[in-house]
Amino acid sequence: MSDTLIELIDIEKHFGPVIALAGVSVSVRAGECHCLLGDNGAGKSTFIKTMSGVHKQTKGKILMEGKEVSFDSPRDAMEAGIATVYQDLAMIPLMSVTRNFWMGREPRKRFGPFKFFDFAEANEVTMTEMAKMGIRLRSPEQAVGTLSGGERQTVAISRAVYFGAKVLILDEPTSALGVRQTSNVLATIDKVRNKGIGVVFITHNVRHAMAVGDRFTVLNRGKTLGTAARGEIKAEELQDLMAGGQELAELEGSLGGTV
Amino acid sequence: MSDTLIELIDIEKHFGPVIALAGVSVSVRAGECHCLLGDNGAGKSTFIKTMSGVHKQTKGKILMEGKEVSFDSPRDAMEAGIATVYQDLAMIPLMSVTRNFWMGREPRKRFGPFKFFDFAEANEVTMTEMAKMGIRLRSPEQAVGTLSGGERQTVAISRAVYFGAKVLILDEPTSALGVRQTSNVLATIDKVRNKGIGVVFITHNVRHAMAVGDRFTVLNRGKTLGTAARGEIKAEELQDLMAGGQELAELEGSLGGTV
Amino acid sequence: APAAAEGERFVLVSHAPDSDSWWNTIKNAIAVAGEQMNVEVEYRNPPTGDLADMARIIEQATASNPDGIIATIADYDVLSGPISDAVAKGIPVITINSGTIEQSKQLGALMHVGQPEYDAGKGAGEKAKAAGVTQFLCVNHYITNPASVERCQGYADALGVELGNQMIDSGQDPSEIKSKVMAHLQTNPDTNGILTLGPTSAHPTLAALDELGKSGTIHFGTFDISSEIADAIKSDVIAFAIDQQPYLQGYLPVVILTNLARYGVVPGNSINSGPGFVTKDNIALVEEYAGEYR
Amino acid sequence: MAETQSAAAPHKDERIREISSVRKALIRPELGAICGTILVFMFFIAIAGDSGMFAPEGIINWGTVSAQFAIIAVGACLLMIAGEFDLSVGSMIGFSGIMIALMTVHWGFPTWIAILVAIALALAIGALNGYLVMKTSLPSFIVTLAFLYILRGLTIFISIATTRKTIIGGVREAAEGDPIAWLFGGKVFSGLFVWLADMGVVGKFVAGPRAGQPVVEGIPMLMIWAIALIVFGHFLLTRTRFGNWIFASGGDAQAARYVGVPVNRVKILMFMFSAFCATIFATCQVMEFGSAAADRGLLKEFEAIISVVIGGALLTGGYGSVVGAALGALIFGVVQQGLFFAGVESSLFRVFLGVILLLAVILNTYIRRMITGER
Amino acid sequence: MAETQSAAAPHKDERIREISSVRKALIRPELGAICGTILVFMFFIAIAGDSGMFAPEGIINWGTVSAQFAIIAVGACLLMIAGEFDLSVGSMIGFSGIMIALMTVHWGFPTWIAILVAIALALAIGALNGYLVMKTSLPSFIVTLAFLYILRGLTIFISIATTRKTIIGGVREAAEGDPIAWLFGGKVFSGLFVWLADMGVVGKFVAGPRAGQPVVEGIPMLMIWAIALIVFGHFLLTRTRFGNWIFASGGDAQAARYVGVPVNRVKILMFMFSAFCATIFATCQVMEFGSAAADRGLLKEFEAIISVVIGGALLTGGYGSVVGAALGALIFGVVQQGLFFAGVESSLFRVFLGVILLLAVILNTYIRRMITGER
Ligand SMILES: Nc1ncnc2c1ncn2[C@@H]1O[C@H](COP(=O)(O)OP(=O)(O)OP(=O)(O)O)[C@@H](O)[C@H]1O
Ligand SMILES: Nc1ncnc2c1ncn2[C@@H]1O[C@H](COP(=O)(O)OP(=O)(O)OP(=O)(O)O)[C@@H](O)[C@H]1O
Ligand SMILES: [Mg+2]
Ligand SMILES: [Mg+2]
Repeated sequence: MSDTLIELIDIEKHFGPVIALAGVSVSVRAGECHCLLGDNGAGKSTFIKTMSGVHKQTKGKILMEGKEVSFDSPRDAMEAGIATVYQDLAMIPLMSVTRNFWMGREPRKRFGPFKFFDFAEANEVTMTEMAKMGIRLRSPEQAVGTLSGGERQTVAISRAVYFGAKVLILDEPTSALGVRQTSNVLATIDKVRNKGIGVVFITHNVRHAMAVGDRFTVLNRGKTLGTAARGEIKAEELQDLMAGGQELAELEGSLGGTV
Repeated sequence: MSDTLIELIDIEKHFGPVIALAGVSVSVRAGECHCLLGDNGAGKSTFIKTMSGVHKQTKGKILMEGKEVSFDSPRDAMEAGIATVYQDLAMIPLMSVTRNFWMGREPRKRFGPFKFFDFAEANEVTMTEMAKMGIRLRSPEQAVGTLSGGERQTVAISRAVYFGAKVLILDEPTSALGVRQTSNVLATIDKVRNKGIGVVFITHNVRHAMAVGDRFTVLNRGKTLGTAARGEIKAEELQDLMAGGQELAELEGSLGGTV
Repeated sequence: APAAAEGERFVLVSHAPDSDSWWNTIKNAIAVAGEQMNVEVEYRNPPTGDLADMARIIEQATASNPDGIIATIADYDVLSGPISDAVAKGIPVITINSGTIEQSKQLGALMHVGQPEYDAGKGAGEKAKAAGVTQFLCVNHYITNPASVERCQGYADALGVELGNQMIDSGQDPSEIKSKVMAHLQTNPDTNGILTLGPTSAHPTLAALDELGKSGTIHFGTFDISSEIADAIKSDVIAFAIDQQPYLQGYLPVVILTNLARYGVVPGNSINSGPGFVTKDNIALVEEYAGEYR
Repeated sequence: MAETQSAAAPHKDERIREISSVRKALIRPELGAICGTILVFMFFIAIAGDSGMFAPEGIINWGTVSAQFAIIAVGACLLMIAGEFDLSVGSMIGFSGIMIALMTVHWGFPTWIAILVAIALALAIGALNGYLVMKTSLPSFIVTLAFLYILRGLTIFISIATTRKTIIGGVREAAEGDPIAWLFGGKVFSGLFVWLADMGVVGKFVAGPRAGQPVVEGIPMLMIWAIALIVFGHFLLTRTRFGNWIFASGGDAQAARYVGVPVNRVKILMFMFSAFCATIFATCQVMEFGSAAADRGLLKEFEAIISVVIGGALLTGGYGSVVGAALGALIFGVVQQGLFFAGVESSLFRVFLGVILLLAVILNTYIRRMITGER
Repeated sequence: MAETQSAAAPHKDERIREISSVRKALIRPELGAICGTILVFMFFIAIAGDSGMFAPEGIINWGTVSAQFAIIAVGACLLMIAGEFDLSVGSMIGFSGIMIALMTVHWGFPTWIAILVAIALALAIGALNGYLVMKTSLPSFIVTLAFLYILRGLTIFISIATTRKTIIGGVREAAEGDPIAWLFGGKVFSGLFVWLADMGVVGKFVAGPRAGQPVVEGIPMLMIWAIALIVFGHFLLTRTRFGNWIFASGGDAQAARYVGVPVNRVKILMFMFSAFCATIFATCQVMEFGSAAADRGLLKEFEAIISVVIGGALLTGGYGSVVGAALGALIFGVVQQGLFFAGVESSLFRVFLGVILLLAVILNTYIRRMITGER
């Protein structure tokens, strides 16, 4: 459980005048769920985008299984085994489930000098993989637009798992989901983790984080406030950290401390 | 506290073959926060859209302070004192804060035979109202696109309050917000409620609901599972109801019951 | 001294869109005349062929105080204002190409060098009538231009038949023109006369006739000359091409205006540059310069 | 990802540089167009300063051309800010012109009735355009493209079917003495120009029947219309409730609808206004020149859109300014006529136009991002 | 509001009617175009069945026109599915034609070199278009509108500056004996038609210089190109990895980028392909007619877009089919020529086109909503 899959050291990222990350270090181990928490604008999305090759860090280095790597595009990161599921942008609603599932990594079949998209195989794999996650599709050609939010999220996760991701990154996968769908996603995270994949899970909801997290890192204004392992920290402390040490006292008074 | 502001009785709403609401009754009292909970697709948004004049119910009636009313457009509902803050569509990012604040109810100044948008007044009111909510604007002409998510949510709420809403409807206002921003919004709900306004609050997060709710109604597949007052129901029961009585047991086992 | 007066600036304003190839001859003519007379001649046209834009260009030319303006009277109504303003400002104006001599006089222009469209069409129609044409096809590739309709109308009037749908709106795409001509000829097999309004419609029509195997069996007249049209005249596919001798419409006004500016001499009458009918008999000379000076 | 922008929020954020207040005062939607206008004028003063371009009749010349563009640009601008656009403007110009000419010359209606009927027709067609776009929620590109063809086809068909011509003259004669025709074709301030000519500021005609009169007879009504429409549009957009609704409808129709803005009404009215502007354009042209042709207005829709875009408006709606569009029209007119004054090969005009358009939008995009915090 | 759609999800939801499987098999992007094609054919068989429209030479006639539309529609279709569009197609046609004619006739290059150079130039311009759109993230409407003007201006300028003409003839003579020129201007299967004529299936000329020859000489290469491009486009789109990337880039560029689809490359390649199709169109035309003119291709961009949209593609990208676009081109061609065969006043063609476009998109929108669960 303690072999580090990926390590990001002192990552800085500037967008013109904006300093989005000012030196963040995080590591992800195989089979753990590492929760990334923090306020709006703390830099969580920026950080994982650096990890998945969308942005190139301004400073700092990324070690993948001990070797320094440099991702120039999301493709590079995917090749290295990093799969990312974004909150809104996971799926293309106009396209079929199969096409979405394989997007960017389509299986191909030789046909003379040509290579074609192998739909027979693609459809079959999609159906089985979705079934493994507990989703029964009407047909693999069904447009993703006809799926529910939770189902879409699951397609995205099972896709990532299928392609042998070593690290799976989930950016606020549960924010728009109902209780049942959320449970589904959390259960999926649990399944994935048990396969030895390292999961990075971003959320604003401390309960969700506490439910599946093995380690917790809190970001604040582009800096990390440290990493804690499960058991070392209580939900309330985490909550305080995430709010950036704000004087929540008076709110709590009126709201009964249940936020 | 017990004078009913609006009462919706046996509301049904069909979209072609889809039956989104199959007879839902809910009432909102002055000064209460009524939480609307339920799974994805349960019909919460459809229900509040019926309430705010976006959709016209297929069956059922709406009583406003005892008198039957019929809303043909969002304008009608607003005139009647129902203000709604939608999750994504609250604000237009390209427009200034003032223009957004007053959108649809611009103050006007006579100038001979013409009536002009009274910017002097509009700007001033905007600044004071925002200040009351604890937001210090650089300038009322600042584009909303430059505000943070929480700030935008607050503009939308303070607008609704300013225009003398009797009923304020909030559709998942907290789902994308961080802990601090969430606390802000919940505190705002509390403030608004204390002014005697009836608040309808939609969320997937039981904690948030428990924090501010006075009564809780759970929707499931277009039907209501009943309304409970604060104290009559525990968070865990609510959670079960929201998930539609699903066998959550096995999940809970692995996840420690903290979802 | 005359030499000191050299370098006059004239502006020629046409109504043709940028891509109208017929006007090349005139552009070439003014280039030749400009060089010979040692004057500067600018060519102006509305890019899309919009006559209202052309009026603005004449106004612009007037404002730039040239030593003379050469303009077409594509539409008397539209251009009468700007042209008479130029005349009133003391700028000598010569009208060319479309329009009539009377209109030119009314505008106060010095003279008109050209050939009215309707009459040209009528001339073509008279020749066709003599050849026994009873039903015809007028291929109009530029139906939104008024002059084009007048040509077809003149042709029809000379034959003494209704224009009706014997004029087709062919568009400017050669394949479409060809297909439309073929379609028309297939559905109206009695058609025995064709009039095309320029190379744009003449070339695809030639191809259409060839493909229909009707080359030479239909009396075919066209406006204007090009090397393809010249070849077709030689091989008896086209009976005649109406040549208004555009070269003269460009060349003469420049020479006349220069001489007016330098020595105050000007001919007293308008000049008919056409209609010249190019037939097999006089094709030899025409051919050599077709598209450039003819 | 609305929520990612909190760093741009006002409060003391250490992670962002402050924008200087001078820069803040400068950045406005029409800034790009203002810079463009200055550059264009400097350029032509340098290369064509002595060609008569800046003499009174030269100014009237490019002024008129710019005014033409401005009239349709105002309509296109408000419509574009309301989130739609109209490719049928050019066809509408041709259609209205032919209708007026047909009614006055061919059917003998009084001119003022013809004009009013043409305007009514245009408003109806604009409303139909808008209604279809709203009802079917198709992109306005498609719907108005269909009307581009339908209207042009009808125009040619009607004019050929009734008069066997695609150009109908004699409108000026028919309009003589009409109570409102001069509103479109006339010229104003003639007295002023006579006085200016006597002062020697403006030249006089030296020959012909009008010898002794000033070379500039007056300000054409076209310009008055352009100015009136610009002022109207500017006030409507920036100073009225309805203007706020236009922005809102274009910025996010759904959000606007939810707070009670009658989005459909706003958009349909803007389609009607755009058709109205096209008809004003057509009427001025017909009254000035005395004839209408079926090909009038070809490609004018693009010219209107280009003016608006040069003026800083956003193609997708919700952002822009009428003043910017007017400056865009001015740039367009000055460049077009200026190239003639400068004696540049006229086929290169389009090349210039394309390049200016590209540069203008790139500049405008940069400015807009600064203003709106968009990424 | 992605999350509101769970009711459409598969599992036993009592709140939604099942869609019958016949209906399911039928609803595909090109369904609208298929219905349209059937209707259009029925219509013309009824009103022009005896006019020779469906005789072999009639079929070749509208087939050629449709093939022309199809060639540019394939390019426009793939580009539109990739989420962009190209208003410079028409100008590109003019530009390529003039370049080929200039090189062969004026500069004396061998025809095959001229064609290859023209294609290379077109690809470069397409790439530039795409690069600018990607780099500036401006809407492709604006960028390609600028190129519409720039290319047309350059075409006219170059042809006038070098040859003093805007129509350059003599290409056919120059191309004689060239190894690849016949690929564009030739006709194939002549033998077959001679045989068919001998069998009496195809008529023979009875008079004129070609008496005795079959009325249909052969299948023009234009049609072969159209079919080849349709087949290529169809396979590329539906059967290959790259096709999936095209859908993905148009459906949601950001989402596609995040899973590793090289969106910029895909879009730029599609701009290049669209320019390539325009050049094929131009080359076939130049080789067939032997001349090139600077005004060729005017408004062809709209015709391409209309074909694609009639064929069921979504203007905003991510959805459509090449077969649909081809059927759209067929409808377009058949209606245009059919009206001639039927003897309808030809200026009404535009009106028909507009109306068909409107009806087609309304039908297509309805079908698409059923397929994609969009609202
Ligand atoms: N492309 C960009 N250009 C400029 N600034 C950016 C860009 N992307 C992000 N930022 C800024 O970087 C900071 C961090 O943003 P980020 O999206 O990483 O926050 P986050 O922690 O994901 O917030 P949330 O919880 O709201 O999603 C913010 O201040 C944001 O405005
Ligand atoms: N305009 C519409 N046309 C057809 N069906 C619709 C429409 N709007 C909503 N529905 C359907 O009605 C049902 C209820 O949707 P609604 O948006 O009210 O759910 P919700 O409770 O708000 O869900 P969530 O928590 O995901 O926001 C869903 O099945 C949805 O697909
Ligand atoms: Mg984020
Ligand atoms: Mg909802």
